[in-house]
Amino acid sequence: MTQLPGLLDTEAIRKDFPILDRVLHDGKKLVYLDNAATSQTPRQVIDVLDEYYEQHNANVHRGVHVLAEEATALYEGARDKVAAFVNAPSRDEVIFTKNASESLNLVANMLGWADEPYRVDHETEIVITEMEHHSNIVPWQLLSQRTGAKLKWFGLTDDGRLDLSNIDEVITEKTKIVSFVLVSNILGTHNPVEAIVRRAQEVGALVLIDASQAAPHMPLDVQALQADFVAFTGHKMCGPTGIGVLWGRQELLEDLPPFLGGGEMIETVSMHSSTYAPAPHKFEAGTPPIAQAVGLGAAIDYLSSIGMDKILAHENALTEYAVKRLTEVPDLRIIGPATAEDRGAAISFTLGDIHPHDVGQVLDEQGIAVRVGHHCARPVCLRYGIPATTRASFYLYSTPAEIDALVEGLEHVRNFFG
Amino acid sequence: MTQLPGLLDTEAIRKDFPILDRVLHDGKKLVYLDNAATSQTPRQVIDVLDEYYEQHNANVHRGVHVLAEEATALYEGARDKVAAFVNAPSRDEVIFTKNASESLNLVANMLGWADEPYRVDHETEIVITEMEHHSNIVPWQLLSQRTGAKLKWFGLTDDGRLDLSNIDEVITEKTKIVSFVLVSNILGTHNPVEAIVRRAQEVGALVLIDASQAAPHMPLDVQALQADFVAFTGHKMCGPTGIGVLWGRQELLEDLPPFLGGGEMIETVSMHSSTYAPAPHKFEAGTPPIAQAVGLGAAIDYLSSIGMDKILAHENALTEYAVKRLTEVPDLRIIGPATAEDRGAAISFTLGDIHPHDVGQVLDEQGIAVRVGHHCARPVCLRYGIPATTRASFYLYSTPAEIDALVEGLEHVRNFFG
Amino acid sequence: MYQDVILDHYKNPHGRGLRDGDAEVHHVNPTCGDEITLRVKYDGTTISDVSYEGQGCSISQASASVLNELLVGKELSDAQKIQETFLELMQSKGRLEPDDAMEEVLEDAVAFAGVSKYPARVKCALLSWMAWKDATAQALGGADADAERKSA
Amino acid sequence: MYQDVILDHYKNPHGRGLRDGDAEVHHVNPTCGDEITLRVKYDGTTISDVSYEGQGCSISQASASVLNELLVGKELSDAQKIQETFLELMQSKGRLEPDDAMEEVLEDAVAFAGVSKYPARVKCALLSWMAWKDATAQALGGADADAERKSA
Ligand SMILES: Cc1ncc(COP(=O)(O)O)c(C=O)c1O
Ligand SMILES: Cc1ncc(COP(=O)(O)O)c(C=O)c1O
Repeated sequence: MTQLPGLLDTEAIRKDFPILDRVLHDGKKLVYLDNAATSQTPRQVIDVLDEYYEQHNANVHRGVHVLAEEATALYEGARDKVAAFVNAPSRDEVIFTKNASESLNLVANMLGWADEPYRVDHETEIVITEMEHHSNIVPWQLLSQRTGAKLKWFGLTDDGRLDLSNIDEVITEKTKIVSFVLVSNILGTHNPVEAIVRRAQEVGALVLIDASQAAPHMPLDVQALQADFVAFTGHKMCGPTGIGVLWGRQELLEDLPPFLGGGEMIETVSMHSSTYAPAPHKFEAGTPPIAQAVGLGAAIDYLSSIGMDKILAHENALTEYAVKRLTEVPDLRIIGPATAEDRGAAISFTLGDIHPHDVGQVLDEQGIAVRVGHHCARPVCLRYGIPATTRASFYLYSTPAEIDALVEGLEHVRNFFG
Repeated sequence: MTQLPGLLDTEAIRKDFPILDRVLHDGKKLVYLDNAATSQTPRQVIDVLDEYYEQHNANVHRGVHVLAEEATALYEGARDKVAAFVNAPSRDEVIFTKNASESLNLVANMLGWADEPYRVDHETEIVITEMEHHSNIVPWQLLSQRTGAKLKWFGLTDDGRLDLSNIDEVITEKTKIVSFVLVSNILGTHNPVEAIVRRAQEVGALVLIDASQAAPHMPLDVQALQADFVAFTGHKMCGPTGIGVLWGRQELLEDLPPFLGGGEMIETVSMHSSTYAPAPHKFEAGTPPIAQAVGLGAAIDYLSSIGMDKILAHENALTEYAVKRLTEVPDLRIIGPATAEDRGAAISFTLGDIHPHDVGQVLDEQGIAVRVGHHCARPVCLRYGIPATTRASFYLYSTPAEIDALVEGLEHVRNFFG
Repeated sequence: MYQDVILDHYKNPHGRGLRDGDAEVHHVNPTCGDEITLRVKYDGTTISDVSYEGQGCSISQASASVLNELLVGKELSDAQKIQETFLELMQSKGRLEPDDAMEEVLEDAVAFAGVSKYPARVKCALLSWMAWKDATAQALGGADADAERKSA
Repeated sequence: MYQDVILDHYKNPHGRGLRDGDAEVHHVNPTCGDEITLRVKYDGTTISDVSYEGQGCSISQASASVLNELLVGKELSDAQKIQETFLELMQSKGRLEPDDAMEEVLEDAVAFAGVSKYPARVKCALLSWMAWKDATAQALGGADADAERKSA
């Protein structure tokens, strides 16, 4: 077995994930390399979900009975865990949403309805990049259509990095918000935060960072990032589906208007008018995803017990190995940085003229789960003139042997369609 | 033990709910009468959630590997179950949200951004009622503030029913949308749908029904209701938290604009513009609450296996008994219909001058969980000149013995503060 | 799912390329980006040509090739029957074992039976068939059942 | 949590009713609807009166009564110390066992120790104390630590 420096004890870790024992297609062991789409769920998280429903389930806040108090303590305790996980200055800066997409839309809508100086309108500009996930493109297209604001973006270099050469023309005095991905889900690129944040601060624009592919894989420190908002999603970091996070700076959350209206987010309601609760509740209308927040808290406990720095080292080692092995496959072209430097553990590629759908299907027949398509980042495919890619993406339980299986599988694909 | 006609076999049913075995405060058995806030979760639903995470977890749609296909089939299968449960003409009319609040906000936002003839603007009117949950008030207040539309509402009669005497002045040719609750969560009132729908159709207004307190408790038929939209929430009907439903008429969902933008809801994206997927996907941005939808499907299977008509009969019998027993408690005043007719199984009351917080706390010490406060329906408290109420609410596992325990508990409260 | 028949059609497509036609449509499969441009040419109600160009996976490419082979030269009513039978097969979720009667109608196209087990790929297989149906409606106007679509 | 001391104060509140004051505030506990209107009167930095009216549960009512009993006649700095100690006790989540020193400062108010175990009720207990702090800031202007609030 291939041994690389920095690897985690995957033999032990894999025991925590029941699904990794699955056997597919009459005897093929699951090789799960679709972690950028969603991660698998450890026993520790499943157990916490069970315990929630079996012992503590109740609606949160306002209850004076034991279950309501327990559920509230668990839910708010999860907020504490998230706050600590991203080094938030205050727990009140952590808003629970249903997924990263809602978090991103939340910011777009806050700014659309905000007063000055935050208001996005027809005299202002929004900046994103060409490597964004659709969830960080469409909300801004909608906002731009609905307010008349101009949508601008950074293009990409041939090797899959942001082209910041014209940063001073892209981010200008008119820019109200710059929203960009920390680690691309299709290219794997890890973007340079500092240069962008510095320019945004120069012109007084707010910065939103889409950390959906970062939070699961590396230590995240919202204070070090110096962003105004950071979004991520639970199901990619060993948590349940149905839970996302928006972190935002407290004074912004105080100033900005609410988005969804309803129970939980109010201070007082009459038929004529209402006032709103302080953040984070102002942005959490209705019964929140209680069990899912609690499950995310358990996922954070799990990841932290292993150590985010160790997970990062593990993935770096795997990525380096994977880049090396994949480069050996004839006709394989990596879409994105061709080295392991400044990149995450998602690797997209094309394989000669073989359509990614066919690549994925034949890999699946061997038990290897990868994702194929435009990965919700179609502008990247347009940019590189390809219809789609095949993407393999790793996580803390991935092993060099799985990368070997992938490479072998690709050989099989080539022979099959050769 | 009290035997009433129409009761379910609660002894068998209660075995499905692990939490009902909980013992609180050194030996008090849990008497859970807070079902209008959230229902408890049967073993059958917990098992399905476990199985999802242990066997089938993957991101939905677009995947060509086995897990992705299984997860997609489970998620879309849940949509089929919901469609059948509410007798929707088409499965594509069922939109998954995170809760009823999001469903209600979704409609408000669709109409705010719609083209004619649906568009809500400063020349149009919105109609709600004074007994709405905050989640069906605040979205319309926000829409009214942001568009200039006038917000109007039906008032309440002294016995807790809608005052429809001025229906022709409230719903007029200017009305674009009438949104009202089918069964009130605070008063228990079951509202007369037909009269309101008829008038709305007369003037060409859309109708949104908040069925959050109806879907869990009675057969629901969106075609019979003749509404345009129906909203409800999973956690009140034996499902997980983090999942809600909006049903909407197909041609409306085709015509109305999207709300949240992102992955899953698009047809094709370029940096310059995007087109949207057909409903329901158009309204489901980002990774949906997959496990939660699947869990809701399991809850629907569970409820259907017992029979919604039988559940309704059970609750009617309990409500009749509860109204009778509660009326015997000195100084107790029911807020809402004082009989069991046309009402759901949530009963609000005041007890002399004793503040509901104190009532709830002393009941809790006896293991009895009720909810106290304004129940996210503060205008109702204002209307009846009370600061708050105590609310007991029943479900399929509730028993006459629990009602007896409540009545005894209330006697204890009176003595304690007497 | 990759029957030899499918791979053969994929590697050696029939009638590929755009030629003269009465109507042209462009269809896209949004979930995977497969695209096809397809033209039909009619001689009365006889299909004299179906020409196409596109990019996509082996399933969508092979399906277009099979379509060309099966439909060119057929009467519209026969072609519609083939199209409907193919649709039925593809929507069967792998539960339909093609019988002799079906094989007679579908010929090479029965090879796609296995694809119907893979929901993500069914759309690939149907792409050219939906395009053909649409193009036919445009070419023949109200004559086709799908007239609504044309008028939209 | 319902200590006799609390029930006594609830049933026989001290100093209830609104009287002349230097500043008046109205505070609401949004989660349960408890309300209080509270006035403070100062003689230099000595509290000469705290008068109040409101509706709410036994905990919020008793707490206002205890506040009146404890603070009237005190020097501002002593009162602040009492307020801070009470706040500490209420935020202790039931983990703080009041010692003699604390009892000396808080007198009857130590009876609320048990309330701190019930997060939903802590706000009830604190309502009048927060109102007093706010009213004091208004009455004495910049003299109070909470000056920011006043200027807002
Ligand atoms: C009548 C009614 N409408 C809407 C809601 C909101 O549901 P949710 O909190 O799940 O969004 C509730 C429950 O709280 C309700 O009782
Ligand atoms: C970079 C990036 N941003 C946003 C998202 C959206 O996350 P979700 O689908 O959980 O809303 C994803 C994942 O799909 C992603 O990879």
